[in-house]
Amino acid sequence: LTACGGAADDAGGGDGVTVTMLPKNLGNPYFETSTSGAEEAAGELGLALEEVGPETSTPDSQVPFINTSAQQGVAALVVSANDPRAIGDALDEARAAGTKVVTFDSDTDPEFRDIFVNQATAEGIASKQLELISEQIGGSGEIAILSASANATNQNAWIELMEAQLASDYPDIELVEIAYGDDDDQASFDKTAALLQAHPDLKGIVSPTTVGVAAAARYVSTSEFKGKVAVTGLGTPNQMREYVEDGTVTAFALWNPGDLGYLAAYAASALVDGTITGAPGETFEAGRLGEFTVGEDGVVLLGDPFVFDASNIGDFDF
Amino acid sequence: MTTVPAHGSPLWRRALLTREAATIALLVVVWSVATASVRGFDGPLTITYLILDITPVLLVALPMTAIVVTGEIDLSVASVVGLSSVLFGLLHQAGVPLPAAVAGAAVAGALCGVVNGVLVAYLGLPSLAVTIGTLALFRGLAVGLLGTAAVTDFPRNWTQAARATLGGTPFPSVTVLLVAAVAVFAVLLHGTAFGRNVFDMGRSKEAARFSGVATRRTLLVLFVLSGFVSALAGVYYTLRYGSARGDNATGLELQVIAAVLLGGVSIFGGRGAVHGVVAGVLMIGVLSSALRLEGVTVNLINIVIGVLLVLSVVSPRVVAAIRARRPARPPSTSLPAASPSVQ
Amino acid sequence: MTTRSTMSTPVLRLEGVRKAFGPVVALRSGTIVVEPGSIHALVGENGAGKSTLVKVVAGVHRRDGGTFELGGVPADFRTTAEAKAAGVAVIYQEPTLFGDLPVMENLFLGSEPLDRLRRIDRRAMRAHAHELFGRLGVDIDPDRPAAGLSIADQQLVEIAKAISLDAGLLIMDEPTAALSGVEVERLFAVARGLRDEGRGVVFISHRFDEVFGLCDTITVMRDGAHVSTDPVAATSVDEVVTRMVGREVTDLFPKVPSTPGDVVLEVRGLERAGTFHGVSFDVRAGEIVGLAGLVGAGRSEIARAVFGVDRYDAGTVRVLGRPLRPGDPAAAVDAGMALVPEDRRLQGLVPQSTVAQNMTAVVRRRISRLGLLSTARENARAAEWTGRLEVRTAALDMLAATMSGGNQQKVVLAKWLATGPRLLIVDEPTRGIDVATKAEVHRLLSGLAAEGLAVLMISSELPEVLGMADRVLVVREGRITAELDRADATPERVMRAATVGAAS
Amino acid sequence: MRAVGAALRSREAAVALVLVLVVAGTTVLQPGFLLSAGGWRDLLLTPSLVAVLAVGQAIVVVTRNVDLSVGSVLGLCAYLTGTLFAAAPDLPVVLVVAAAVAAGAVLGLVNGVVVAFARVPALVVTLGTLYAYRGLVLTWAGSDRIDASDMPHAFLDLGVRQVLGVPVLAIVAVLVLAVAAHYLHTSRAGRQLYAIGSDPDAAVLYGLPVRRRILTAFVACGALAGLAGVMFAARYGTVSSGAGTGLELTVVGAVVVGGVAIFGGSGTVLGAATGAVLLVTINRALPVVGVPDFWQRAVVGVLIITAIVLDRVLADRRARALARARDVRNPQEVAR
Ligand SMILES: Nc1ncnc2c1ncn2[C@@H]1O[C@H](COP(=O)(O)OP(=O)(O)OP(=O)(O)O)[C@@H](O)[C@H]1O
Ligand SMILES: Nc1ncnc2c1ncn2[C@@H]1O[C@H](COP(=O)(O)OP(=O)(O)OP(=O)(O)O)[C@@H](O)[C@H]1O
Ligand SMILES: [Mg+2]
Ligand SMILES: [Mg+2]
Repeated sequence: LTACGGAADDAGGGDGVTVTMLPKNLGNPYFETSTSGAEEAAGELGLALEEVGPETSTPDSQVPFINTSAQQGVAALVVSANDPRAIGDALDEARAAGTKVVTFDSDTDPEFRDIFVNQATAEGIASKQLELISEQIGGSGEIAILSASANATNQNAWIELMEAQLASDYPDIELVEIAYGDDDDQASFDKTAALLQAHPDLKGIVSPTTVGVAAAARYVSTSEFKGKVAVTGLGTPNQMREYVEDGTVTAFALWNPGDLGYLAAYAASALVDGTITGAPGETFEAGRLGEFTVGEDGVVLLGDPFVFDASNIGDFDF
Repeated sequence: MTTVPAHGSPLWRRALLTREAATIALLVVVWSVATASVRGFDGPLTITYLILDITPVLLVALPMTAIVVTGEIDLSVASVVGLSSVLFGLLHQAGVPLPAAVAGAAVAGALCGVVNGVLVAYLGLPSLAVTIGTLALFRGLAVGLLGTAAVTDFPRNWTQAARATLGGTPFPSVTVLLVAAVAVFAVLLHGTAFGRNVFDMGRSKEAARFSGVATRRTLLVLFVLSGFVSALAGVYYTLRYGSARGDNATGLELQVIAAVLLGGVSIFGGRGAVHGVVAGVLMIGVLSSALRLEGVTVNLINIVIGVLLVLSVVSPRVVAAIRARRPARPPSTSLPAASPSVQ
Repeated sequence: MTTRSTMSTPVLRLEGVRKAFGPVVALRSGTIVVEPGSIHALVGENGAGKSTLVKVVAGVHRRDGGTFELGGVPADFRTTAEAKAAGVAVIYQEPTLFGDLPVMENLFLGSEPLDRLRRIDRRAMRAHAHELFGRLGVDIDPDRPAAGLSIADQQLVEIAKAISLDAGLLIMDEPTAALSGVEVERLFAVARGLRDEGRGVVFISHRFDEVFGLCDTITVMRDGAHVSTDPVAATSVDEVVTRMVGREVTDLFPKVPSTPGDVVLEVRGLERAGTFHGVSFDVRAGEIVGLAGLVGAGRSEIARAVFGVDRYDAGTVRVLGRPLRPGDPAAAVDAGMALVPEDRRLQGLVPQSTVAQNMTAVVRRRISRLGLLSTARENARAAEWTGRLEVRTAALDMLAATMSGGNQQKVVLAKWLATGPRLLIVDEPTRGIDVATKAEVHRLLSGLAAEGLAVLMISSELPEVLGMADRVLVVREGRITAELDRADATPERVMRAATVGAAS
Repeated sequence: MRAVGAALRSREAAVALVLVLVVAGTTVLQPGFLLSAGGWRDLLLTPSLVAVLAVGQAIVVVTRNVDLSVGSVLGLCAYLTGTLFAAAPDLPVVLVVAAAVAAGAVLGLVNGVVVAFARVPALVVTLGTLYAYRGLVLTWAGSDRIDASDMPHAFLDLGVRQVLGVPVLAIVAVLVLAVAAHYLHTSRAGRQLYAIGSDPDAAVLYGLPVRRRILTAFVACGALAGLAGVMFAARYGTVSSGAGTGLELTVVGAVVVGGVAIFGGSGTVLGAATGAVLLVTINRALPVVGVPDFWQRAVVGVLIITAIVLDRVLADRRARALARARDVRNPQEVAR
């Protein structure tokens, strides 16, 4: 156990600083990677980092952990929000208790946090995925989206943007259904089956979530649709390697979630030691990633999404 | 004329040697240990969060206690919480003033109770099977009605009221509601003819019916109460977490039942007390809070609750078995008292 | 040929066996010696401990003390399976059939015939079942579920089940209670056959004609203890009855004459499929009407329907001229009706509630103040009635389960008398009650009637009905087959009306 | 003749008929639901897992008990399967399957021992172990998960391979069903399970080995949940600590829909399995016929309630028929 209470008071200090990492849920490889990135940063910064989280990715199950952080008076909370508003009050209370709040991966309304570490702009993510699927299905045909839970903030934002861009830029591609696999392997897998069944002319599935895209790829790779229905989206190389190698998946996108966690931890540390306050224009160093500038609304941008395909997937291990 | 004393044993024995007293004692021990050894547990926020956390569980546990005392069970409560949460959100979204939305949700909850009650009491179907069915049905309606959306734009003053503390104390304002609800149920169950009938039904439904107890109506009332209170818990849940969602409070029923059984209510019906259940709910709340502060994740908390639950029902059996064993088994060849008169 | 010495080893020998259930001593000193090749009657009043003795032998209960030998070997069964394996077959007083299983599986459960692949051979099982039923001369479809069998058929299946075990000792606890004359004769033929094969048979019955017609030895029990054992030939019915009761029978029924008043209960054309048909009768104020019949004739069913705990298909019930809502016991209570049901433990009392709570169960609302009910008020009301009926219990907050049967019955009576009823239905009011209490209960009923209460009394004890009732209604298979005035009600007439073809 | 008539009137047949109607109706709207290679395969494959669980559950429910811990047992055994493969990739598949099934049996044994010997209601015990077993998986797995790459191809192949057009996992489910049905119908012990559920007190009076039988039922249920865990790993290729969460209610629902009385004594494993297939298939059919998948649970709920109400109505009808039959059997020369 880390030493004594009052961590909030000596917020500027070195070794006593505790940071709590609260992903959407535990047991999710994406967040596992982001947490290990944060741990790397914590090691460099001398922070004590503790990961807690619920089993299921719902806002109500995140609240008790935010409360606990407030009780403990941790220096900073790094959270991926399951709902943009629902956890707001709890975050407010934590901030009232002196805790700095960094959101990463999935944001809350800006008023509830100090900094949002954004993996990529939503526009960038949406257009990258559409680019990939359009290429893979030859520019026309039916596609479906397999999302996480129906309430996932970032997924919904991306889907909205994708729908808009489809209407304006891809007139020959028709989005026939949006299904929700709840970031659960079994549900996503079964939903993929249902999608393919319900839409015999389906040509592609876009799944903007790592659990979903892996499940969809696994289903397709073992079915008669392999090679006929394209699967792409946001995935981690380790989960997707097999399907890229067997030809089910040509290419998919993602940022490096490890880097995301790493940057979030640096941002938290910068907030705690007062280097930044979350005001636009402030800058801070983030170790091996270099210098970052706080943008509008306290957003810090990691970079552009990265496309993985057979040529480069061998270079990554996360 | 024989005069029969009212009580067979002194008051202290009757008060201290109960199942409820054991739960309360255990709660005191757990609380003390947590205060002494868990970092941050003695802080001012602990009480606040503890009460906020247990509110929905305790609210739902009260009517559940009465239902379990009759020997039945209501597994659909968490789905009613979810459904009423969704309806509350939808009504708010449709521009209905919030007090009216609360009323709407409450009525819907009561209707859910009517469905359960009619099926169980008037059609005589097993409550376990019925409420597994309505668990799925009500949850399905909740998830179906709100679809992909979540209603989160509740006025800040309402969401904050659900969390605000009573001026200067660590007690959140909802404490008042809780105390009132506990008092109402304690009196209803332990201090009215209705409550006595509820206990009689749990001990012997047939004898209760033969005594002119309206067993069906009583059961219906209890299920409606359960639905109504669950709906209130749903409204509270929505405001506390600031979001109306179809999946709100999923799995709450198991926590509630665990708490009720921990509190000494017999799953066979016929015995239990409100104060025991309050202690049972607090026990789970304190354990979760302390373990979370220790950085123990949900996992271990689940194990602890599960094991505690099994122990709480097994231990009385073991004690009884040991007690029954104490007067040594009779020798198999003792002498007869009277000599037979075979002629 | 077996040798003389093994022949004389008793099949069963119990001496001074004791069994208590908490405070209730059901069996004080049970003694019985059953010789091979004999049919041994075990008689005694209700609650004398006969069934308890049987259950000790059967391995249901473990005795607290005393000697228990089977075939000369000390025995101590912990389960009924052990007893069965040792050659004890029992027909229990209460049928123990598995309603969901077909009749034939009930017959052979655990010893079903198997085919070469060790699968249950249903064909062989069906054939065995037919054969067994043939021996008993009954016609029950072996494939039908046991649920829904009439009481008589259930009893016949129990008998077939016991016979199929091929046991050295067969115990029958009131097997004939629900059977018709023909069926009884068949059963007796089977029992005699078993005796002639050298097996021991124990026969429990309240019908002396059967006991004296079938058995060769008779053991009398009273209050859980052995009273006497004699060859049947060396004793008489009167002698046995005197020993059973322990005193002269006549003072048991202190009937106070009274003049009947207005009609309180009026039942017309009550009908329920499979249970009772066209039941019509009146009960007047100040009158005790006896409802006689065999066990299973449907008397309790009629009472339950009248009171509203059961529904009925057709007919009307009026109390004091006003029609009573069917299926609503609360309405019956409000109309001034009270029912002391036949099964104290299951229906009359809530054994896990306290004495005081039980005594005030029906008047709870009445004794509440502002909707609140305190233990003190309950105790006050209960104390009043424990005093009046001389209920003996250690304290008012003792559980009713801890009381003796007689005192439990008084609690049930008190709970109903506390409502100030106009009509009291008592179903087997003295079942399992000792003689002294029994007389008390009779005095009480008689006194209440004299004060103008209308009483409908169901009893399977003929002397009780004849001794107490102003008028006797006889029920056979759900129909009222006779209505007899006190003067006309002889045992013969009642029995003839109660049985078909039994009395010629 | 009698057998045919009974079979046609049976609950199993009714459920099967509804199932056929659902499949037929959906296929009319969307031919691919049945008439494509994938549709055919998924029709058989998807329900296999729940069907195996339902068979186990039915064995327990028949004895008037219930096992709510099956979802957690499944999770634990699925994770065990993956972990064994990850630790020793060369382990023969059979051995791993046996280990997972054995683990499930042990967890079932724990349930059974507490229920049978401490005489604690199964509902409470298995509610407790539902928490406890899930806690074990969570603690053990932490935030790790087993991915397809951790398991050998030969094993994952079982999840998709077909023999003569029938998926291997469906064959496993059918075998399990056949063995269980045979045991319950033709063995002495199997009939005693029904007797115990029909009337536990009479079973004791009768001298049946009640405890041993209840123990057997729980062990069987646990073992089948373990097997379902293996099937889960093979089919989904990914196992996280949450595998099988919430499945218990679906399974109990399937058993009830399949005509197994929740208070024991009657029903068949065939019915339970058919009920499982029906529930899962309806779940799959709804989105195909255009009902948003959010409404699936509501439909399942309605189905469960319909099933128990129907059971009650039929039982009442039967009881009334029997009562009338008694009147006919004892024709009475009406009272004079
Ligand atoms: N399980 C039990 N618990 C408590 N008391 C019991 C129990 N079984 C029997 N008794 C009591 O023991 C006494 C003897 O009962 P038993 O059934 O042996 O009488 P019986 O002679 O068979 O009467 P009957 O002729 O009515 O069948 C009764 O007072 C009864 O209430
Ligand atoms: N086929 C049957 N299936 C189930 N229960 C039956 C059946 N036939 C009769 N019974 C039950 O058997 C009992 C016998 O009926 P009832 O008790 O009314 O007879 P009774 O004349 O009062 O006999 P007793 O002296 O035993 O009270 C009733 O409880 C009735 O419900
Ligand atoms: Mg008896
Ligand atoms: Mg009767």
